[in-house]
Amino acid sequence: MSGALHLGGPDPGAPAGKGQTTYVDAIREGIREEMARDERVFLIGEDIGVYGGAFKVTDGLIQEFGEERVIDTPIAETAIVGAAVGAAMMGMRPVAEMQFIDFISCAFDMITNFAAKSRYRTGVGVPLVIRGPSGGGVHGGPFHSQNPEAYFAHTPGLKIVQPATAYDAKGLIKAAIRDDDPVLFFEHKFLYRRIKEELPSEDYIVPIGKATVRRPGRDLSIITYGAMVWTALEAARTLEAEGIDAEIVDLRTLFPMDEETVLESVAKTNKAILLHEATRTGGIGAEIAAVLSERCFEYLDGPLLRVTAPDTPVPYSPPLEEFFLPNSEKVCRAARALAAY
Amino acid sequence: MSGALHLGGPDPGAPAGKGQTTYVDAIREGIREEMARDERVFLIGEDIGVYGGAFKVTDGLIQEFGEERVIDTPIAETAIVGAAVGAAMMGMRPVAEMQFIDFISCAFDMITNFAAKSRYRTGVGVPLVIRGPSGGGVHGGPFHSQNPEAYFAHTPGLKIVQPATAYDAKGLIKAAIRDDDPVLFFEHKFLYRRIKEELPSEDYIVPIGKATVRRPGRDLSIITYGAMVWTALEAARTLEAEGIDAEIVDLRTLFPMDEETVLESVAKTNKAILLHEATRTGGIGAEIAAVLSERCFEYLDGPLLRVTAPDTPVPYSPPLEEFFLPNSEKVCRAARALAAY
Amino acid sequence: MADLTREQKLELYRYMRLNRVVEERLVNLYRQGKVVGGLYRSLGQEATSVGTAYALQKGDIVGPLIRNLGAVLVMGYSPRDVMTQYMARATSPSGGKDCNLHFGKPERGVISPISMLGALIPVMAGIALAGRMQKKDLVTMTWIGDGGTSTGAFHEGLNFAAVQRLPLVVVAENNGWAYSTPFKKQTASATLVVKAAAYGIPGEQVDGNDVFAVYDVARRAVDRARAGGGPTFIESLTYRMKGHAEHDGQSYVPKEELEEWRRKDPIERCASTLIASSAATAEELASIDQAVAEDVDREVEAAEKSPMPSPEEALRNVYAPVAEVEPAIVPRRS
Amino acid sequence: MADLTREQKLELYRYMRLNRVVEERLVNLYRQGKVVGGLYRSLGQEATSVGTAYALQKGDIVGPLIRNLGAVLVMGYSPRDVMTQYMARATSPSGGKDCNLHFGKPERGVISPISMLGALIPVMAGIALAGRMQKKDLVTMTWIGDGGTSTGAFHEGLNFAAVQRLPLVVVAENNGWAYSTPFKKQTASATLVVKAAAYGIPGEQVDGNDVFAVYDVARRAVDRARAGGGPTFIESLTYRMKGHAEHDGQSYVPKEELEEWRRKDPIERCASTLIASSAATAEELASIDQAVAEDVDREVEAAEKSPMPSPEEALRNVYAPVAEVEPAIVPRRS
Ligand SMILES: Cc1ncc(C[n+]2csc(CCOP(=O)(O)OP(=O)(O)O)c2C)c(N)n1
Ligand SMILES: Cc1ncc(C[n+]2csc(CCOP(=O)(O)OP(=O)(O)O)c2C)c(N)n1
Ligand SMILES: [Mg+2]
Ligand SMILES: [Mg+2]
Repeated sequence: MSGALHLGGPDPGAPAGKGQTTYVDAIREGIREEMARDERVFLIGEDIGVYGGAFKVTDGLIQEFGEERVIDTPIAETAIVGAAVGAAMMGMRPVAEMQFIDFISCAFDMITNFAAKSRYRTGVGVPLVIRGPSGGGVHGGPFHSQNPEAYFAHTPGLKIVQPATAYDAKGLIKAAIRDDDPVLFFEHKFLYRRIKEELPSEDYIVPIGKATVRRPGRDLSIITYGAMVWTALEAARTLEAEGIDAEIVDLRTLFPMDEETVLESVAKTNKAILLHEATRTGGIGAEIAAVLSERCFEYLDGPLLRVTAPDTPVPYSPPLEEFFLPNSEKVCRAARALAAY
Repeated sequence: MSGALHLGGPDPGAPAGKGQTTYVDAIREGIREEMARDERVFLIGEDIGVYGGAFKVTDGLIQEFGEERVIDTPIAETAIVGAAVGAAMMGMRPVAEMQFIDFISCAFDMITNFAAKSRYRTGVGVPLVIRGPSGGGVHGGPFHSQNPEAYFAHTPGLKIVQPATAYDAKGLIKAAIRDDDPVLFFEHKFLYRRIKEELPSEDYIVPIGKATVRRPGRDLSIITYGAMVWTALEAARTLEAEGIDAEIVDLRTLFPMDEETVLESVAKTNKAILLHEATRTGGIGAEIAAVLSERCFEYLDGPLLRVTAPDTPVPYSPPLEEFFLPNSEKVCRAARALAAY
Repeated sequence: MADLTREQKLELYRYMRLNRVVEERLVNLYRQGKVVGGLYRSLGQEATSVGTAYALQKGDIVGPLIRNLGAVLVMGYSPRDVMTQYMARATSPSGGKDCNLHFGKPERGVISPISMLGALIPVMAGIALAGRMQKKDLVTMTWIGDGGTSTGAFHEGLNFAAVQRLPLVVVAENNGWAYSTPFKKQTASATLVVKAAAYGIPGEQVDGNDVFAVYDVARRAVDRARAGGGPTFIESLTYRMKGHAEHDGQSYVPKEELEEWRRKDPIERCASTLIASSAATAEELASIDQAVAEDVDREVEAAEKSPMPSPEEALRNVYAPVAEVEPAIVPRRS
Repeated sequence: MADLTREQKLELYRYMRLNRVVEERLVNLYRQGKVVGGLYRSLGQEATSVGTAYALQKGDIVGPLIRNLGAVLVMGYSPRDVMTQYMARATSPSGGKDCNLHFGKPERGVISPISMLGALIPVMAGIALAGRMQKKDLVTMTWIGDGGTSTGAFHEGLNFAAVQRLPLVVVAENNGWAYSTPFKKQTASATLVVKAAAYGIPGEQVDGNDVFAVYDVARRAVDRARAGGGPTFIESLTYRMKGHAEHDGQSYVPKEELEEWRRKDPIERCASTLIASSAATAEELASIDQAVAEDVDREVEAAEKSPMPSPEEALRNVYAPVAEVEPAIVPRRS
């Protein structure tokens, strides 16, 4: 994955300038503010208290809000999510951490059958947030690098978000906590300390269900989300030099998807690359392709190209993982082919 | 879902003629033959022994093969699949039953992380079959009607099959048992006793990874699988009377998908409907749309239309479930629009 | 049963009778093809559902399984609610979205189960946790079968509840069978109650067909929970007198076993205890039966009249209306 | 330790020393940035891994966790295998596909764990089940942390193994901590060994820093399993002398506790026992240390020379080569 990350504004490569907030701090800030403004909000997970979480996302919160609102649990993802579901039914606003998002597999039943279906079956809403570090690029191997978002985007009743910037990380976690339905908040561990930006001092949220255009362009659209937004931006700079003007759409919310923003972009550029770090088959890219070929067919002047990880587990060794992960070069190759189409 | 089911050959609506085998009996026959020819094959699950399984799929097998090879377990899907994974690593050929496929959610971690990734990580293959009744149409409610196949089609290392006919049910279960990798075998409970056909007396398998054309047609392709194949055929008969000639592709294997057969069909008809009973977003239809808009773009003369269940849990009450499920009328509506396009 | 008044004892009797009569009517409706899907009986287990739930007070919350009809009635849902559920009507508590006893709301004191066994235990722990955070005087109770104790969710949920000392009472209904699976194939432990030790919580075993004994044990556990003593695990020894569901002829069950347990019928036992202790006369009990039968008949009639949901309802209530999401939005700076 | 020869006792000592020295070298490589990803220590726990695995015989199969380096060495994997794993080399047992101790093959007597704690227990039960079906003389052993006992997979797997009376020995390593979580936040039970009762199997508790005591307990359990007596659950009382991984300074651990346990170092204890019982002289042990150090240095050198995998390997081995699928195909009749 790309080392230097640029998203306009101050160069995030530079040492944290005064007032600069990293992605990980932005998430913590968002949680802190929501805990301060709403006593119904509490945290539950493994090693999130005294230790502050494996990635320090919840660092300091137990000191500020106490053990009652920052609950260290046994190693039991089904209990963590299940207890959060019960508390949410009672009107609380639990935020459950998966130490690594890979372990969400151990709570799959609780999430997809209990949390997701409760409102529909019984009218009892479950205002729950489940968050955790996803993604590769840090040589974590097959069980500390996964991107499981697509599993959950096939589950009606859930909402799926994945922020690409510190601004969105804070705005989306706050929106997720205020949301009346279960929201899965996928953080990208590669971004935690690699990006930062200045954040507004006033209270704000980034609405769930709204995508944004990260870079306007004429020639083709790159529809993506999460850390791959940075990969797309890096590719766009390379392509620009070659005279290819790429528009970049950051979905931010994967489900329910902001189809209008996607359609608008592709209706303008008439070509699209679907980019994600998750493996290819059955990924979010497939859903975007379906939406475009269903609702935007007349506007398409070229095939929809997916740039994704191949259909394998995430390998551990650096040369293997680099080969596995999408990168700006792979995006550029697809973009050149598409532009020439 | 359609009551009368026709797939050429003898009318399955008619009383079981001599030599006619139902879908459920075909699965049992396939398992029986494999257990007889290969002592490594054994069954494990809840109430599959003396009781013969909730749907009697394994009826009589404990009498024939004994308790050692037909193992009744505690209520513990993770233990069932986990034990099967371990036995498979030792060269056995376990066939694990989920009493209802909905309960596969309780073994999600074991399937997607242990079974699916073992060969890649350690070179140890896991020749395991997990089977169970999926699908709606019998008013089973949100937890006895699901179609979870797409969750697993996003998991490299797994193979996903779903038979539509008694012939395929027997041929695919036999192929699944002989396969050296984990195969998820999704049965449709609505078909168990509603369809039957004469089966060859000789040993045969239906190869995993091969789709088939159920009905040749010129005007558009309906890409589908499982019970929806019958819905598509019913629709095709109606459409035929209206002068619309629909081709029907039965995927049979959902992952890895037989892209060639799909592409061949759509390259000929230039239009496609993607039909499945599972909910819309992130379903198998999305993946087919991605494949077509990526590899078959030049041949498309119309949008790719998905006919699926809407994005909700499966409701229980008959009027709700009928409204929820795809049916031939919904397929016809889409086909007319597409034909006129 | 020291602390039970005569009225309360008769009420226990009445609830058990109500439980049974509602099911008998459901069987009729089932035979008439009016029940949509399967029908699950609790015949012979009424004392457990009724006796345990009766130990709770207003404001407490239960998480019943599909055989805990008695508990749902004690918590105040009506026979009509249950009938309309089984007939998939629009007026049922789930509006036809889900089946049988899959319904409930915290404010009604009942949390709906999902079918996946064990899943209710962590969720009920969460209900109890919220109650504590909200400074509510709230005790939670849930049930689990002998089969359900084998699930990972049971283990994770009860262990978490114990660590947190949550006010949760878990009643394990050992009725000898899990569908067709006998106890000895479910666990190698001689009893279920021994499993309490694994969680460092008190365990009690009780004759599940003696409603007064069940009440006493449950009451102790509920009082302990209310006093901050944490969870209790109760094993109630009873028997499943019918098949797993109506379609199941339970051919796998030894006839003698059924015979033996038929003699332990909890309602008859309750009746004779009441009469022997002259808490009630046979006539009084007969008139209770009479009244229950009439009530239920009225409820059946009403339930049968209630409408099916309209198809479009299938699309409603997957998510909260957007309005409910808090507004405060600052647009992203460009 | 009655049945141990002098050579065997020295071998136990040697394996513990090997375990520790391999980790010490890994720490150097880690500091030099040659270890890819995290490094997990078993400092202070060597007696448990080594003493338990040593009770097995050829043909038995273990499922180690990432702190069970000692067990992996006893089962015959080389220090080089471990070094190349940690350095993500092509020549490592997993070929660079997976990290640290995530490797193994049934024919090598080791099953690779996945990261999800508890998952190995049902899988090892399945290994034991297959062994029985295949009429093999096969005992299986796996380890679980105090934290791992809270998982649903642990519960489901051990309960199943107990019902089936499978030859599975489960060693619970109670080292006081699960990452930063102390025992008392993990379970409300006073010990882990009490959890055996829930499964109706024998439970034994042992001083996990006394390699001979560990061996004795493990040996009893292994013999019982081999004789058809089913699973045993062993709680080994030990302590995690380092953080969860090298990056973790374990600031949350009370210094006194560390001090106390440092005095219980399993290798030093083994040494003094051997010398006190004049099974060995200090010189003999010193020369063993010497030999181990030299071996490991050679292994490090060799490991450092071994190549990284070639990128395209990332795409290989997701599925079996199609050839392996049995042919016999009759084409579908039209
Ligand atoms: C996780 C899970 N697996 C399988 C089932 C299917 N199932 C429904 S009820 C049942 C038997 C339950 O037995 P027990 O827990 O003893 O309760 P009882 O029926 O005796 O009241 C089974 C296996 C389920 N509901 N949940
Ligand atoms: C199911 C699951 N959840 C969370 C984790 C993350 N995790 C890795 S090790 C660990 C602590 C393990 O503690 P313990 O079981 O006591 O083993 P120890 O590290 O003490 O050897 C945790 C929480 C995991 N590996 N698996
Ligand atoms: Mg039972
Ligand atoms: Mg530990």
